[in-house]
Amino acid sequence: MITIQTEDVDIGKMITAAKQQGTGAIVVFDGIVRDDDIREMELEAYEEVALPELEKIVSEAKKTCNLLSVDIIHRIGRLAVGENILVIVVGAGHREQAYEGSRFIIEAIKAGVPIWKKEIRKDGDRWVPGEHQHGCGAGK
Amino acid sequence: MITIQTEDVDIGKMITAAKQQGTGAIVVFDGIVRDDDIREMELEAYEEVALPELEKIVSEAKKTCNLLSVDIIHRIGRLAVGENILVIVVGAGHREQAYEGSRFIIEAIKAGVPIWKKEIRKDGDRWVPGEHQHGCGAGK
Amino acid sequence: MTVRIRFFARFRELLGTDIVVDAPKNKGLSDLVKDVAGKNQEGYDAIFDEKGAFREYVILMQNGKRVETSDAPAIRVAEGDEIAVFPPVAGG
Amino acid sequence: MTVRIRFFARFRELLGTDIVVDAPKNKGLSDLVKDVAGKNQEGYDAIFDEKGAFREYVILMQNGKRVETSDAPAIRVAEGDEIAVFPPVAGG
Repeated sequence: MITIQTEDVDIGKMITAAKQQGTGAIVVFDGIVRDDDIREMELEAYEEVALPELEKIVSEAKKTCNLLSVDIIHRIGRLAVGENILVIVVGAGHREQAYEGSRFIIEAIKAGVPIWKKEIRKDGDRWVPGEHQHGCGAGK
Repeated sequence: MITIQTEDVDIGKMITAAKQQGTGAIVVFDGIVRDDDIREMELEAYEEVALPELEKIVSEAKKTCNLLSVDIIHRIGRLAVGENILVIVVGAGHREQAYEGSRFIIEAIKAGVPIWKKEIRKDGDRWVPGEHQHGCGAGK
Repeated sequence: MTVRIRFFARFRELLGTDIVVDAPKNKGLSDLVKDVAGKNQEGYDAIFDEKGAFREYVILMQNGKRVETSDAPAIRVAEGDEIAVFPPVAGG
Repeated sequence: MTVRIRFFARFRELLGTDIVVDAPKNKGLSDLVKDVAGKNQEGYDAIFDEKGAFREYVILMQNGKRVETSDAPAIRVAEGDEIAVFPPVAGG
């Protein structure tokens, strides 16, 4: 399941649901609102594009890394410090595949999926700059 | 918390408990009994040595990868297909650290912690061979 | 003809989002964005440089497909198009 | 003097585990393991080669510390020692 949503998610349940025939390793990435002098984080997505982009990344990762399952929840809206922003659950036969798949997916999301974050700071608000000056790949 | 135990674990709770000041990324590795024509897996540990070895690995990983938290549950006893064998929850400020720390820990466990697995197979039992011919590092 | 323009993140804060424009036939993509962004100087300056060219970090989409900003002046918009204009992404 | 020998995994299945031995003073580590393993030929053969040397995959610990099997013939065991003998590890 791949969703962009405001609600939080039960990661334990996602892991249980990810297990299937042949699964020997699951790697979970959980991105969390870090307390860098911020009060809250506000997330915005171009959902009609972000969702198919996520799906494209997932099908590429599945093929390249031989993954058995991928589930992604990317949250939007206002999130407090410590809340989950992004949860990626990757299942594979072996750990090498699961780690590589997980890393491939998070890097692809950071590089190219149209989602933005604004830090609601004690000293004012600040849009988080993209990791790549050109934010390339959004329309791959 | 680092334990070797027969009981299963609630990974969702482990993740929630791992969050602390500064945590921006959590990476979870979950090793699972894979259905390679097996019925069950039987795990055995030299606990008095395995536990301090795990602690040594964790403190090395924390230092090297700048991790904020590491929790490990390694299960022993009889496990059915699909059950969790090993859960490693690593928390860090940034994802690079969390991934590297997680990977360092699983590789170190595979290479050097005195734990063994026997596959209870339809066609007889089989001890899983170590990944390294010398199983080196057990007494580092 | 009717075209939708969607700004995101900082551009949205400055210019609004989901703006429906009644554009003449064969309107150029660059000119269309310029017209709409022109209603707020700070918004315009965030997207265009002093020569009126898209700033290098601006990302442009036409109906969900990436368009190089250097190609935008030559691209025509069509009835029902959705144009998206946004800064570098920072999700995850 | 009393020494504990612990076998693990396949060695445990063949030879048992947690064996308490009454050993003479200055007993060599290799000889001690040989004596205990000798009670089961298959167990002995899993640990020692035809020349009576430890097979290269065997791991040896004395009180939780790794001992090179090549050093074992020269090492003396002491009262209360715990000797562990096991095949390559395969946890995780």
